[in-house]
Amino acid sequence: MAVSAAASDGNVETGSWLNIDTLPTLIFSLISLLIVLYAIWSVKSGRKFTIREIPGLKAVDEAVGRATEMGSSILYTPGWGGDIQRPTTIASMNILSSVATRTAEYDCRLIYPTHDPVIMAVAQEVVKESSIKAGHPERYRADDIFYISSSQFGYAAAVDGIISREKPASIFLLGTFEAESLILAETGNSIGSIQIAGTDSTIQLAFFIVACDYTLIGEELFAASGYLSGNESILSSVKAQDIIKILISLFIIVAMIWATIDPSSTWWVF
Amino acid sequence: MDRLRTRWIIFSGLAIVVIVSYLITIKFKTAPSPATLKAYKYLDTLPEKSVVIFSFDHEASSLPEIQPIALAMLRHAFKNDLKIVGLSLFAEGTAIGYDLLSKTAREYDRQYGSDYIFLGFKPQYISAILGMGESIKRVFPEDYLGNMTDTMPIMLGIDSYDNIEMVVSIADGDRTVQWVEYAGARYNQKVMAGLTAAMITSYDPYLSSEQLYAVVGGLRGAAEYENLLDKRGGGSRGMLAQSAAHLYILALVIVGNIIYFRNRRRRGGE
Amino acid sequence: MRTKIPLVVCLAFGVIMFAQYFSNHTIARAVYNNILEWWQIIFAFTLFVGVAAFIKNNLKSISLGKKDTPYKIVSLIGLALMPLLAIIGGTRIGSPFLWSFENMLAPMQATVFSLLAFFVASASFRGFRARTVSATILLLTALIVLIGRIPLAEMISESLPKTTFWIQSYPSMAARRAILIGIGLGSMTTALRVILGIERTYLRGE
Amino acid sequence: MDIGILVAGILTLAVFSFLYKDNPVYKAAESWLIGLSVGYALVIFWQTTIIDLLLVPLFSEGRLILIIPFLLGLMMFSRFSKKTSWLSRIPIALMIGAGAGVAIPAMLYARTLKQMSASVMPIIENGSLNIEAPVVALGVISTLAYFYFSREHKGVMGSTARLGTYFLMIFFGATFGYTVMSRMSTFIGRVDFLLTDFLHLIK
Repeated sequence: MAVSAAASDGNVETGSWLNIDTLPTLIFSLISLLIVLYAIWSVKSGRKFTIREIPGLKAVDEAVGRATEMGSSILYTPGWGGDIQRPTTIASMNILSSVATRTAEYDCRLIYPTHDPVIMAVAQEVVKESSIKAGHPERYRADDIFYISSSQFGYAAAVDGIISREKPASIFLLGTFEAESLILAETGNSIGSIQIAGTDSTIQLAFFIVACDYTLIGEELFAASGYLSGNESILSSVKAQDIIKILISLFIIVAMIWATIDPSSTWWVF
Repeated sequence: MDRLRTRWIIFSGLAIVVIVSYLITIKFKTAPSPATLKAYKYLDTLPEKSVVIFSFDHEASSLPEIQPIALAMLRHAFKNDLKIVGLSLFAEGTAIGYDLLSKTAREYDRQYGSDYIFLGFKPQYISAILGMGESIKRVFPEDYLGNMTDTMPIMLGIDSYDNIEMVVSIADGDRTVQWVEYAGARYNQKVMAGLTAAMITSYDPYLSSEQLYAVVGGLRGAAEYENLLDKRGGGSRGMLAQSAAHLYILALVIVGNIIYFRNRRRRGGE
Repeated sequence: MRTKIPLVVCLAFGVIMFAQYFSNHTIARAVYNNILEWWQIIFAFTLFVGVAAFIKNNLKSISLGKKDTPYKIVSLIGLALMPLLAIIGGTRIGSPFLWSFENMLAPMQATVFSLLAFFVASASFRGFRARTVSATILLLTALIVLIGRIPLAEMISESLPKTTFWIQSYPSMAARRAILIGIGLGSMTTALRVILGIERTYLRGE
Repeated sequence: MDIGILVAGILTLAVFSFLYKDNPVYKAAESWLIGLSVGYALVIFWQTTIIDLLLVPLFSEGRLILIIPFLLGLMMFSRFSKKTSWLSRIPIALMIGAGAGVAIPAMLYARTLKQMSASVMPIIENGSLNIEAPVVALGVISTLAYFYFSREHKGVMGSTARLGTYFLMIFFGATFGYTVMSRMSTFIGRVDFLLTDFLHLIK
């Protein structure tokens, strides 16, 4: 279409600057852009922005409390799949920071095995900072945050072994999980730990939901991390997405009624 | 110890169930799913000499599941004298793709260079998919065997997606999504997929919105395709073992839950 | 300067690549094609850096004499073997390079993956419990699919596979679609924040 | 027996030994696998990108503009020194920026606009009720409601979101079923190799 428009101008070779076919996408992009900018501005200007209660998050206190009561420990692992750049790993770090603050307050042992040396280093920093924030820097144990193996099943077997031996009262599986999710969640389940899991992979989510007590599903993991860390950048994203979701829902409802009344119309097709 | 023993019993059970049922030969009639039927009909009615891209977008790990699907579809294409341009967007799919392609070509006596070609692998898939919309020869100046692409007879009339009827993406992950989102959305290229079963539900929305033309999914999909083609292959051979394995899992879930609920009631009664 | 240059580069290439989507002009296409090539070339270098880091880490743990030293050596030999074979015998059909791929790499890769069948089995016995309403719905749907997609289902009843397809094509598809929309919006907002330089996580981690 | 099949068979069994327990044989096989796969990727990337897209066009065709991505690529190696590592941010910024720029319209079109349109179906078609239309619309909207974070899930919002979780569970259930199917197929494929090619029990 755009090419024929250009042809009538007499310059077939150069093509047109604007491709008419992409117009709906352009308009939608610009609207979304404005909404994101508005959300960033609104979060930056300090407007209070609340996030709904997330059951998995509420359970964090319960999980730490139970482990302390039983004189047991907590195991926290970010999964095998991700490196430090992955958004899920970053989200997991934000949640770790808040869990570590609680464990330091209650003097509960926190075990953190990982498959990646860089993640280990960052996690050590995070937990150390949290212990200081909780007013108990002496409760930070660097040795409990350690690197196991970069091999998938090697990592799974080792964490599996730790779970069977230490019998942690609570297990946090938050991050990028692949096939190992199944092995870890099953073992945790069989020793009766409270398990809080969260990831963005739909296949692993299915396994987590049946084997864990609480599961943060995809976007919930990111929202939870934004909520706990108060990160403006994440909060503004969550807000912008919420606004667009309402618009999409309205669009579907209106278009569906329209389609029923006037079946020949197709304005909703892009 | 007890935990390990149950695990070994379950493991041995699965091994026995699958091996024994695999040794038995029973021919099943597998009614095709709507998605498989659509894929079959499309390739079946395509005029001779039409060009189809087969993209091997998977890792070596899913070979057992992917191979029967790929073979069935390749056989169909060669049988109907379609021209095939093979390539790969996963490094590990490269050797596998070439191997499957040349093997089936031999079965139907098709010539390399005039009936089919294998272009090899390109990293940075998004850029490669987009680039082929402008010029395939520019993205692949040489084919897998080191020939200059523009000297090959099959490539004479092929310049971009304009000359390609269908892209068949054989995938175990989200590479097909990129075909849909970049080649499909941008260049109106028709795309269909041969997928591992685990990926089937992830692609349902694309199938429903017709962004993805059709899907042949899992070993079962391969068996259905082989049935339509009337040529027995890995899919049909595996169907009895597949059924036995499903029933075994089913039994495990049911028994596991019965034990769980009985224990819970007993505990509740105390 | 150390943050400014990357931020400017990110902004510039982000805006160009965003804008070109909406254009058919020859100049826009040419710019776009060149950037696509650059992107591929730089990407290949990132892989080389990854390999270099892999070698460095392995050598480091070998020199420290850790428990897993023999395994690290095995890895490094494997790593060196492939390029060596490629240099000696090329990578064409029948070369030792492809032989190694077909008879070592591919079968091992596939076998590692097939271990999962066993873990699925043991988890179905011990982990998959109908503890909540949600978990029950999930398990029931899974069981319907497991039965509905084997040839036995058609023998029991025609409607069994049909039910499976219906569940898959409507309610399940609808939820997946909403997830997809969510991911699409999430990626879009993240991409925007990256281009605008608000999200700078990628500048950390050195 | 073909030596290749022998090697493949032994390595297959070595990997399966993990099912008994984590052991040195498995560990050695896995380390071997990791090494080989990195080496394989290295060779393929070298051939398909550095030779085909960079060295050949640059030196035999004289496309001098390719010096820019070449230098940017080399900058990646600055990561190994603390002093210069900031240089590697430039090529990374280029890739991330270009990727983000391409992604925005592509994501919005394929994942949002297209999916929105496809969710619209007439409730009554040719005089008969089209039950799938409200099921799909309700499924999409209620699941979106579950992922709506700005408000507490109470009242109408709460029940819609609850309905959304049920749709989600159906999706996860179907995925679960298909994933189990997939894992079994992979194992069957290996059994096929062991019984047919390795042990010749099946002809």
